[in-house]
Amino acid sequence: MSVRVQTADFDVGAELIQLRAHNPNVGAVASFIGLVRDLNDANKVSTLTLEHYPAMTEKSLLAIAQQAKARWDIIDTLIIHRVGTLQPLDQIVLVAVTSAHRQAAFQACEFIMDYLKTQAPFWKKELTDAGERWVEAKATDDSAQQRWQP
Amino acid sequence: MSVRVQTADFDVGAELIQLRAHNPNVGAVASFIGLVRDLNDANKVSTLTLEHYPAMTEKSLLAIAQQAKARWDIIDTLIIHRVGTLQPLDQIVLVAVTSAHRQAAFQACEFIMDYLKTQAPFWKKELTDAGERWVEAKATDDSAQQRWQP
Amino acid sequence: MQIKVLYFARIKEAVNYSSEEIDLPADISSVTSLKNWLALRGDTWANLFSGKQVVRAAINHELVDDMAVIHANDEVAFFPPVTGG
Amino acid sequence: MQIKVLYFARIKEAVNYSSEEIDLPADISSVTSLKNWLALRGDTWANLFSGKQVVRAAINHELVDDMAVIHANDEVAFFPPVTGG
Repeated sequence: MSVRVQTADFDVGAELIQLRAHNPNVGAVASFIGLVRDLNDANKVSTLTLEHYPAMTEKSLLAIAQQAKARWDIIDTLIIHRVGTLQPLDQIVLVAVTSAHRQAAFQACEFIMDYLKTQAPFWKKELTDAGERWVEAKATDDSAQQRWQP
Repeated sequence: MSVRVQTADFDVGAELIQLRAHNPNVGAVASFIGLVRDLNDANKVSTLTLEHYPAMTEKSLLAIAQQAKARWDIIDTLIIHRVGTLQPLDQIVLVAVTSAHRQAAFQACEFIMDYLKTQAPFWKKELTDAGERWVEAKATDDSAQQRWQP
Repeated sequence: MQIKVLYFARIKEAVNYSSEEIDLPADISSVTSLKNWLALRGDTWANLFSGKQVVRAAINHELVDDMAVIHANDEVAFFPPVTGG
Repeated sequence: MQIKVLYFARIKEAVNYSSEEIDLPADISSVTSLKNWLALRGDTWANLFSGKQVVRAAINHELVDDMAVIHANDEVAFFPPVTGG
Protein backbone atom coordinates (compact mmCIF):
# COMPACT_ATOMS: atom_id res chain seq x y z
CA MET A 1 0.00 0.00 0.00
CA SER A 2 1.52 3.22 -1.15
CA VAL A 3 0.32 6.76 -0.47
CA ARG A 4 1.85 9.97 -1.83
CA VAL A 5 0.88 13.62 -1.41
CA GLN A 6 2.85 15.83 -3.77
CA THR A 7 2.82 19.03 -5.78
CA ALA A 8 4.35 17.33 -8.84
CA ASP A 9 2.28 15.69 -11.58
CA PHE A 10 2.32 11.90 -11.94
CA ASP A 11 2.63 9.46 -14.85
CA VAL A 12 -0.41 7.15 -14.66
CA GLY A 13 0.97 4.60 -17.13
CA ALA A 14 4.25 4.22 -15.25
CA GLU A 15 2.49 4.08 -11.86
CA LEU A 16 0.13 1.30 -12.98
CA ILE A 17 2.98 -0.74 -14.45
CA GLN A 18 4.94 -0.30 -11.24
CA LEU A 19 1.95 -1.31 -9.10
CA ARG A 20 1.48 -4.66 -10.82
CA ALA A 21 5.14 -5.24 -11.73
CA HIS A 22 6.25 -8.85 -11.77
CA ASN A 23 3.22 -10.11 -9.86
CA PRO A 24 1.48 -12.81 -11.92
CA ASN A 25 -1.33 -13.07 -9.33
CA VAL A 26 -2.66 -9.71 -10.51
CA GLY A 27 -5.54 -10.32 -12.91
CA ALA A 28 -7.23 -6.95 -12.49
CA VAL A 29 -6.22 -3.30 -12.11
CA ALA A 30 -9.01 -0.82 -11.42
CA SER A 31 -8.02 2.81 -11.40
CA PHE A 32 -9.44 6.28 -11.14
CA ILE A 33 -8.01 9.64 -12.18
CA GLY A 34 -9.57 12.89 -10.97
CA LEU A 35 -8.94 15.98 -13.08
CA VAL A 36 -9.50 19.73 -12.84
CA ARG A 37 -12.53 20.77 -14.92
CA ASP A 38 -12.82 24.23 -16.41
CA LEU A 39 -16.37 24.72 -15.18
CA ASN A 40 -17.93 24.42 -11.73
CA ASP A 41 -21.41 25.61 -10.74
CA ALA A 42 -21.67 27.48 -14.03
CA ASN A 43 -18.48 29.47 -13.44
CA LYS A 44 -15.34 29.28 -15.54
CA VAL A 45 -12.48 27.98 -13.40
CA SER A 46 -8.98 29.31 -14.07
CA THR A 47 -7.07 27.75 -11.15
CA LEU A 48 -7.77 25.28 -8.37
CA THR A 49 -5.65 25.41 -5.22
CA LEU A 50 -5.53 22.43 -2.89
CA GLU A 51 -4.73 22.98 0.77
CA HIS A 52 -4.19 20.05 3.11
CA TYR A 53 -3.25 19.15 6.69
CA PRO A 54 0.23 17.73 6.19
CA ALA A 55 0.56 15.88 9.49
CA MET A 56 -2.76 14.13 8.91
CA THR A 57 -3.11 13.65 5.15
CA GLU A 58 -0.95 10.60 4.43
CA LYS A 59 -2.03 8.94 7.66
CA SER A 60 -5.66 9.42 6.69
CA LEU A 61 -5.14 8.04 3.17
CA LEU A 62 -3.24 5.06 4.54
CA ALA A 63 -6.09 4.31 6.96
CA ILE A 64 -8.55 4.36 4.05
CA ALA A 65 -6.35 1.99 2.01
CA GLN A 66 -6.09 -0.32 5.03
CA GLN A 67 -9.86 -0.41 5.42
CA ALA A 68 -10.19 -1.39 1.76
CA LYS A 69 -7.56 -4.10 2.20
CA ALA A 70 -9.40 -5.50 5.24
CA ARG A 71 -12.70 -5.54 3.37
CA TRP A 72 -11.82 -6.94 -0.06
CA ASP A 73 -9.46 -9.57 -1.38
CA ILE A 74 -7.07 -7.15 -3.02
CA ILE A 75 -3.33 -7.30 -3.63
CA ASP A 76 -2.09 -3.72 -3.56
CA THR A 77 -3.29 -0.12 -3.62
CA LEU A 78 -1.81 3.19 -4.70
CA ILE A 79 -3.11 6.65 -3.84
CA ILE A 80 -1.43 9.79 -5.22
CA HIS A 81 -2.98 13.16 -4.43
CA ARG A 82 -1.63 16.50 -5.54
CA VAL A 83 -1.65 19.73 -3.53
CA GLY A 84 -0.89 23.30 -4.54
CA THR A 85 -2.22 25.27 -7.47
CA LEU A 86 -3.53 23.44 -10.54
CA GLN A 87 -5.16 24.38 -13.85
CA PRO A 88 -8.01 22.83 -15.84
CA LEU A 89 -6.93 19.53 -17.47
CA ASP A 90 -4.41 18.90 -14.65
CA GLN A 91 -4.48 15.60 -12.80
CA ILE A 92 -5.50 15.84 -9.12
CA VAL A 93 -5.69 12.28 -7.85
CA LEU A 94 -4.91 8.71 -8.85
CA VAL A 95 -6.32 5.70 -7.03
CA ALA A 96 -5.39 2.24 -8.30
CA VAL A 97 -6.12 -1.22 -6.89
CA THR A 98 -4.80 -4.60 -8.00
CA SER A 99 -6.48 -7.94 -7.30
CA ALA A 100 -6.90 -11.41 -8.76
CA HIS A 101 -10.48 -10.74 -9.92
CA ARG A 102 -12.19 -7.60 -11.10
CA GLN A 103 -15.03 -7.19 -8.61
CA ALA A 104 -12.72 -6.67 -5.62
CA ALA A 105 -10.55 -4.17 -7.53
CA PHE A 106 -13.54 -2.11 -8.72
CA GLN A 107 -15.23 -2.07 -5.33
CA ALA A 108 -12.09 -1.18 -3.40
CA CYS A 109 -11.22 1.58 -5.88
CA GLU A 110 -14.66 3.17 -5.57
CA PHE A 111 -14.60 2.76 -1.79
CA ILE A 112 -11.23 4.51 -1.54
CA MET A 113 -12.44 7.42 -3.70
CA ASP A 114 -15.66 7.77 -1.69
CA TYR A 115 -13.75 7.81 1.60
CA LEU A 116 -11.02 10.08 0.27
CA LYS A 117 -13.69 12.59 -0.80
CA THR A 118 -15.27 12.70 2.66
CA GLN A 119 -12.47 11.86 5.13
CA ALA A 120 -9.09 13.00 3.83
CA PRO A 121 -8.10 16.55 4.87
CA PHE A 122 -7.96 18.38 1.53
CA TRP A 123 -9.75 21.62 0.71
CA LYS A 124 -10.17 23.15 -2.74
CA LYS A 125 -10.25 26.84 -3.50
CA GLU A 126 -11.17 27.94 -7.01
CA LEU A 127 -10.33 31.09 -8.86
CA THR A 128 -13.25 31.67 -11.22
CA ASP A 129 -14.63 34.46 -13.36
CA ALA A 130 -16.80 35.25 -10.30
CA GLY A 131 -13.76 35.56 -8.01
CA GLU A 132 -12.07 33.30 -5.50
CA ARG A 133 -14.15 30.81 -3.51
CA TRP A 134 -13.85 27.68 -1.41
CA VAL A 135 -15.44 24.65 -3.04
CA GLU A 136 -18.45 23.40 -1.06
CA ALA A 137 -18.65 19.80 0.09
CA LYS A 138 -21.39 17.86 -1.72
CA ALA A 139 -24.19 15.91 -0.07
CA THR A 140 -23.83 13.34 -2.89
CA ASP A 141 -20.29 12.62 -1.68
CA ASP A 142 -21.56 11.99 1.85
CA SER A 143 -24.21 9.59 0.61
CA ALA A 144 -21.67 7.85 -1.67
CA GLN A 145 -19.52 7.23 1.40
CA GLN A 146 -22.42 6.17 3.61
CA ARG A 147 -23.50 3.39 1.26
CA TRP A 148 -20.42 1.40 2.31
CA GLN A 149 -21.38 1.43 5.97
CA PRO A 150 -22.84 -1.73 7.44
CA MET B 1 -16.40 5.74 -28.57
CA SER B 2 -13.47 3.71 -29.70
CA VAL B 3 -13.15 -0.08 -29.93
CA ARG B 4 -10.05 -2.03 -30.97
CA VAL B 5 -9.38 -5.75 -31.24
CA GLN B 6 -5.70 -6.42 -31.80
CA THR B 7 -2.86 -8.87 -31.24
CA ALA B 8 -0.44 -6.09 -30.24
CA ASP B 9 0.02 -4.89 -26.67
CA PHE B 10 -1.22 -1.42 -25.70
CA ASP B 11 0.20 1.51 -23.68
CA VAL B 12 -2.36 2.27 -20.96
CA GLY B 13 -0.81 5.63 -20.02
CA ALA B 14 -0.82 6.89 -23.60
CA GLU B 15 -4.35 5.60 -24.22
CA LEU B 16 -5.76 7.35 -21.15
CA ILE B 17 -4.06 10.63 -22.04
CA GLN B 18 -5.41 10.35 -25.57
CA LEU B 19 -8.95 9.60 -24.33
CA ARG B 20 -9.18 12.76 -22.23
CA ALA B 21 -6.93 14.93 -24.40
CA HIS B 22 -7.82 18.62 -24.49
CA ASN B 23 -11.27 18.10 -23.00
CA PRO B 24 -11.64 20.24 -19.87
CA ASN B 25 -15.11 18.79 -19.19
CA VAL B 26 -13.49 15.51 -18.16
CA GLY B 27 -13.29 15.40 -14.37
CA ALA B 28 -13.07 11.61 -14.01
CA VAL B 29 -11.39 8.71 -15.79
CA ALA B 30 -12.29 5.21 -14.57
CA SER B 31 -10.36 2.38 -16.11
CA PHE B 32 -9.86 -1.34 -15.89
CA ILE B 33 -6.98 -3.53 -17.08
CA GLY B 34 -7.36 -7.30 -17.27
CA LEU B 35 -4.16 -9.36 -17.16
CA VAL B 36 -3.11 -12.97 -17.65
CA ARG B 37 -2.56 -14.68 -14.29
CA ASP B 38 -0.15 -17.57 -13.92
CA LEU B 39 -2.63 -19.69 -11.97
CA ASN B 40 -6.18 -20.79 -12.78
CA ASP B 41 -8.18 -23.44 -10.91
CA ALA B 42 -4.98 -24.53 -9.14
CA ASN B 43 -3.08 -25.14 -12.39
CA LYS B 44 0.00 -23.26 -13.51
CA VAL B 45 -0.78 -21.40 -16.73
CA SER B 46 1.98 -21.02 -19.32
CA THR B 47 0.01 -19.48 -22.22
CA LEU B 48 -3.47 -18.15 -22.82
CA THR B 49 -4.83 -18.08 -26.36
CA LEU B 50 -7.78 -15.87 -27.23
CA GLU B 51 -9.99 -16.83 -30.15
CA HIS B 52 -12.74 -14.49 -31.34
CA TYR B 53 -15.41 -14.06 -34.02
CA PRO B 54 -13.89 -11.29 -36.13
CA ALA B 55 -17.04 -10.20 -37.97
CA MET B 56 -18.93 -9.86 -34.69
CA THR B 57 -16.38 -8.78 -32.08
CA GLU B 58 -16.00 -5.05 -32.67
CA LYS B 59 -19.70 -4.69 -33.42
CA SER B 60 -20.53 -6.38 -30.13
CA LEU B 61 -18.11 -4.19 -28.15
CA LEU B 62 -19.45 -1.05 -29.79
CA ALA B 63 -23.01 -2.06 -28.89
CA ILE B 64 -21.93 -2.48 -25.26
CA ALA B 65 -20.26 0.94 -25.25
CA GLN B 66 -23.40 2.47 -26.77
CA GLN B 67 -25.58 0.95 -24.07
CA ALA B 68 -23.29 2.45 -21.42
CA LYS B 69 -23.45 5.84 -23.15
CA ALA B 70 -27.25 5.71 -23.24
CA ARG B 71 -27.44 4.80 -19.58
CA TRP B 72 -24.93 7.13 -17.90
CA ASP B 73 -23.82 10.70 -18.38
CA ILE B 74 -20.41 9.85 -19.77
CA ILE B 75 -18.18 11.63 -22.26
CA ASP B 76 -16.18 8.93 -24.02
CA THR B 77 -15.27 5.26 -23.80
CA LEU B 78 -12.36 3.14 -24.98
CA ILE B 79 -12.26 -0.64 -25.24
CA ILE B 80 -9.11 -2.47 -26.37
CA HIS B 81 -9.11 -6.28 -26.34
CA ARG B 82 -6.23 -8.46 -27.43
CA VAL B 83 -6.49 -11.77 -29.29
CA GLY B 84 -3.89 -14.43 -30.02
CA THR B 85 -1.47 -16.09 -27.65
CA LEU B 86 -0.47 -14.34 -24.42
CA GLN B 87 1.68 -15.14 -21.39
CA PRO B 88 1.20 -14.51 -17.67
CA LEU B 89 1.66 -10.77 -16.84
CA ASP B 90 0.43 -9.80 -20.33
CA GLN B 91 -2.37 -7.27 -20.70
CA ILE B 92 -5.62 -8.67 -22.15
CA VAL B 93 -8.13 -5.86 -22.02
CA LEU B 94 -8.42 -2.15 -21.28
CA VAL B 95 -11.74 -0.43 -20.64
CA ALA B 96 -11.71 3.30 -19.88
CA VAL B 97 -14.55 5.77 -19.43
CA THR B 98 -14.41 9.56 -19.08
CA SER B 99 -17.12 11.70 -17.50
CA ALA B 100 -17.60 14.92 -15.56
CA HIS B 101 -18.18 13.13 -12.24
CA ARG B 102 -16.82 9.89 -10.88
CA GLN B 103 -19.97 7.84 -10.26
CA ALA B 104 -20.95 7.68 -13.94
CA ALA B 105 -17.41 6.74 -15.01
CA PHE B 106 -17.11 3.96 -12.42
CA GLN B 107 -20.54 2.52 -13.14
CA ALA B 108 -20.15 2.60 -16.92
CA CYS B 109 -16.68 1.01 -16.69
CA GLU B 110 -17.96 -1.86 -14.54
CA PHE B 111 -21.03 -2.27 -16.75
CA ILE B 112 -18.87 -2.53 -19.88
CA MET B 113 -16.61 -5.14 -18.27
CA ASP B 114 -19.59 -7.18 -17.04
CA TYR B 115 -21.20 -7.14 -20.49
CA LEU B 116 -17.92 -7.78 -22.29
CA LYS B 117 -17.36 -10.86 -20.11
CA THR B 118 -20.78 -12.33 -20.97
CA GLN B 119 -21.66 -10.97 -24.43
CA ALA B 120 -18.54 -10.36 -26.52
CA PRO B 121 -17.41 -13.32 -28.65
CA PHE B 122 -14.03 -14.19 -27.13
CA TRP B 123 -12.95 -17.63 -25.93
CA LYS B 124 -9.88 -18.41 -23.86
CA LYS B 125 -7.82 -21.58 -24.12
CA GLU B 126 -5.10 -22.19 -21.55
CA LEU B 127 -1.99 -24.25 -21.76
CA THR B 128 -1.36 -25.45 -18.21
CA ASP B 129 0.76 -28.05 -16.46
CA ALA B 130 -2.35 -30.26 -16.75
CA GLY B 131 -2.51 -29.78 -20.53
CA GLU B 132 -4.55 -27.63 -22.87
CA ARG B 133 -8.11 -26.67 -21.92
CA TRP B 134 -10.84 -24.21 -22.76
CA VAL B 135 -11.60 -21.81 -19.94
CA GLU B 136 -15.09 -22.34 -18.53
CA ALA B 137 -17.55 -19.46 -18.31
CA LYS B 138 -18.26 -18.45 -14.71
CA ALA B 139 -21.70 -18.21 -13.11
CA THR B 140 -20.39 -15.18 -11.17
CA ASP B 141 -19.90 -13.35 -14.48
CA ASP B 142 -23.51 -14.06 -15.46
CA SER B 143 -24.80 -12.72 -12.17
CA ALA B 144 -22.51 -9.68 -12.43
CA GLN B 145 -24.08 -8.90 -15.79
CA GLN B 146 -27.63 -9.60 -14.64
CA ARG B 147 -27.47 -7.07 -11.81
CA TRP B 148 -27.56 -4.28 -14.43
CA GLN B 149 -30.85 -5.46 -15.88
CA PRO B 150 -33.99 -3.53 -14.98
CA MET C 1 -32.94 -22.14 -47.96
CA GLN C 2 -29.23 -21.51 -48.03
CA ILE C 3 -27.44 -20.34 -44.87
CA LYS C 4 -23.89 -20.12 -43.62
CA VAL C 5 -23.04 -21.73 -40.29
CA LEU C 6 -19.93 -20.94 -38.24
CA TYR C 7 -18.50 -22.81 -35.24
CA PHE C 8 -16.13 -21.45 -32.63
CA ALA C 9 -13.87 -22.60 -29.81
CA ARG C 10 -14.55 -26.06 -28.36
CA ILE C 11 -17.45 -26.58 -30.77
CA LYS C 12 -15.22 -25.87 -33.76
CA GLU C 13 -12.67 -28.33 -32.41
CA ALA C 14 -15.31 -31.00 -31.81
CA VAL C 15 -16.89 -30.81 -35.27
CA ASN C 16 -13.47 -30.25 -36.78
CA TYR C 17 -14.30 -27.38 -39.08
CA SER C 18 -15.12 -23.74 -38.69
CA SER C 19 -17.80 -23.03 -41.27
CA GLU C 20 -20.11 -24.60 -43.80
CA GLU C 21 -22.84 -23.67 -46.25
CA ILE C 22 -26.06 -25.51 -45.49
CA ASP C 23 -29.15 -25.89 -47.63
CA LEU C 24 -31.79 -26.14 -44.91
CA PRO C 25 -34.91 -28.29 -45.22
CA ALA C 26 -38.02 -26.14 -45.42
CA ASP C 27 -39.17 -26.99 -41.87
CA ILE C 28 -35.96 -25.73 -40.20
CA SER C 29 -36.49 -22.05 -39.48
CA SER C 30 -35.42 -21.39 -35.89
CA VAL C 31 -32.21 -21.79 -33.90
CA THR C 32 -33.87 -24.58 -31.92
CA SER C 33 -34.90 -26.53 -34.98
CA LEU C 34 -31.46 -26.04 -36.55
CA LYS C 35 -29.79 -27.36 -33.39
CA ASN C 36 -32.10 -30.39 -33.36
CA TRP C 37 -31.40 -31.00 -37.02
CA LEU C 38 -27.63 -30.78 -36.55
CA ALA C 39 -27.87 -33.17 -33.59
CA LEU C 40 -29.00 -35.89 -36.03
CA ARG C 41 -25.60 -35.89 -37.77
CA GLY C 42 -24.05 -38.40 -35.37
CA ASP C 43 -22.63 -38.79 -31.87
CA THR C 44 -20.36 -35.72 -31.86
CA TRP C 45 -23.20 -33.54 -33.10
CA ALA C 46 -25.80 -35.09 -30.80
CA ASN C 47 -23.47 -34.49 -27.87
CA LEU C 48 -23.13 -30.82 -28.78
CA PHE C 49 -26.57 -29.89 -30.00
CA SER C 50 -29.13 -32.01 -28.18
CA GLY C 51 -29.21 -29.72 -25.15
CA LYS C 52 -26.68 -31.39 -22.83
CA GLN C 53 -24.23 -28.52 -23.36
CA VAL C 54 -24.87 -24.79 -23.33
CA VAL C 55 -24.44 -23.64 -26.92
CA ARG C 56 -24.92 -19.93 -27.63
CA ALA C 57 -26.01 -18.66 -31.04
CA ALA C 58 -25.64 -15.48 -33.06
CA ILE C 59 -27.44 -14.56 -36.25
CA ASN C 60 -25.74 -12.02 -38.49
CA HIS C 61 -23.32 -11.11 -35.67
CA GLU C 62 -25.96 -10.50 -32.97
CA LEU C 63 -26.46 -12.76 -29.97
CA VAL C 64 -29.88 -14.44 -30.16
CA ASP C 65 -31.83 -16.92 -28.08
CA ASP C 66 -33.02 -20.28 -29.34
CA MET C 67 -36.43 -18.93 -30.40
CA ALA C 68 -34.81 -16.68 -33.02
CA VAL C 69 -35.95 -17.15 -36.61
CA ILE C 70 -33.46 -17.94 -39.38
CA HIS C 71 -33.81 -16.37 -42.83
CA ALA C 72 -32.22 -17.22 -46.16
CA ASN C 73 -28.57 -16.14 -46.44
CA ASP C 74 -28.23 -15.61 -42.69
CA GLU C 75 -24.89 -16.19 -41.02
CA VAL C 76 -25.59 -18.39 -38.00
CA ALA C 77 -22.82 -18.95 -35.46
CA PHE C 78 -22.64 -21.51 -32.66
CA PHE C 79 -20.25 -21.20 -29.75
CA PRO C 80 -19.82 -21.96 -26.05
CA PRO C 81 -20.50 -19.28 -23.43
CA VAL C 82 -17.95 -16.52 -23.99
CA THR C 83 -14.90 -16.12 -21.76
CA GLY C 84 -13.18 -12.90 -22.81
CA GLY C 85 -12.05 -10.00 -20.68
CA MET D 1 -4.23 22.06 30.30
CA GLN D 2 -2.11 23.05 27.34
CA ILE D 3 -3.23 22.08 23.80
CA LYS D 4 -2.38 23.09 20.27
CA VAL D 5 -5.20 24.17 17.96
CA LEU D 6 -4.95 24.32 14.15
CA TYR D 7 -7.32 25.94 11.66
CA PHE D 8 -7.65 25.13 7.95
CA ALA D 9 -9.20 26.48 4.77
CA ARG D 10 -12.04 28.98 5.18
CA ILE D 11 -11.80 28.75 8.97
CA LYS D 12 -8.11 29.66 8.91
CA GLU D 13 -8.91 32.60 6.64
CA ALA D 14 -11.75 33.77 8.90
CA VAL D 15 -9.76 33.68 12.15
CA ASN D 16 -6.69 34.89 10.29
CA TYR D 17 -4.15 32.49 11.72
CA SER D 18 -3.39 28.84 11.32
CA SER D 19 -2.40 27.66 14.79
CA GLU D 20 -2.22 28.65 18.41
CA GLU D 21 -1.28 27.21 21.79
CA ILE D 22 -4.17 27.38 24.22
CA ASP D 23 -4.16 26.89 27.98
CA LEU D 24 -7.66 25.48 28.44
CA PRO D 25 -9.80 26.19 31.51
CA ALA D 26 -10.33 23.04 33.59
CA ASP D 27 -13.96 22.58 32.54
CA ILE D 28 -13.19 22.44 28.78
CA SER D 29 -12.51 18.81 27.96
CA SER D 30 -14.50 17.90 24.81
CA VAL D 31 -14.65 19.17 21.23
CA THR D 32 -18.13 20.57 21.94
CA SER D 33 -17.02 22.51 24.98
CA LEU D 34 -13.93 23.79 23.16
CA LYS D 35 -16.10 25.01 20.27
CA ASN D 36 -18.47 26.75 22.67
CA TRP D 37 -15.55 28.34 24.45
CA LEU D 38 -13.97 29.57 21.18
CA ALA D 39 -17.37 30.98 20.13
CA LEU D 40 -17.12 33.44 23.06
CA ARG D 41 -14.11 35.18 21.48
CA GLY D 42 -16.24 37.53 19.37
CA ASP D 43 -18.42 37.73 16.27
CA THR D 44 -16.09 35.94 13.86
CA TRP D 45 -15.62 33.10 16.32
CA ALA D 46 -19.28 32.93 17.28
CA ASN D 47 -20.20 32.73 13.60
CA LEU D 48 -17.82 29.81 13.09
CA PHE D 49 -18.19 27.84 16.30
CA SER D 50 -21.70 28.29 17.63
CA GLY D 51 -23.17 25.60 15.37
CA LYS D 52 -24.39 27.64 12.40
CA GLN D 53 -21.64 26.19 10.21
CA VAL D 54 -20.47 22.61 9.89
CA VAL D 55 -16.99 22.52 11.46
CA ARG D 56 -15.18 19.19 11.49
CA ALA D 57 -12.57 18.32 14.07
CA ALA D 58 -9.54 16.07 14.31
CA ILE D 59 -7.58 15.19 17.43
CA ASN D 60 -4.01 14.09 16.91
CA HIS D 61 -4.64 13.65 13.16
CA GLU D 62 -7.76 11.49 13.47
CA LEU D 63 -11.25 12.67 12.54
CA VAL D 64 -13.43 12.81 15.65
CA ASP D 65 -16.99 13.80 16.45
CA ASP D 66 -17.97 16.56 18.85
CA MET D 67 -18.24 14.19 21.81
CA ALA D 68 -14.52 13.40 21.64
CA VAL D 69 -12.48 14.08 24.77
CA ILE D 70 -9.46 16.38 24.65
CA HIS D 71 -6.33 15.56 26.64
CA ALA D 72 -3.31 17.66 27.61
CA ASN D 73 -0.88 18.22 24.71
CA ASP D 74 -3.40 17.12 22.10
CA GLU D 75 -3.30 18.66 18.65
CA VAL D 76 -6.87 19.69 17.86
CA ALA D 77 -7.70 20.78 14.30
CA PHE D 78 -10.82 22.56 13.05
CA PHE D 79 -11.79 22.65 9.38
CA PRO D 80 -14.76 22.73 7.00
CA PRO D 81 -16.03 19.51 5.39
CA VAL D 82 -13.25 18.20 3.17
CA THR D 83 -13.32 18.62 -0.62
CA GLY D 84 -10.36 16.67 -2.00
CA GLY D 85 -10.30 14.09 -4.76
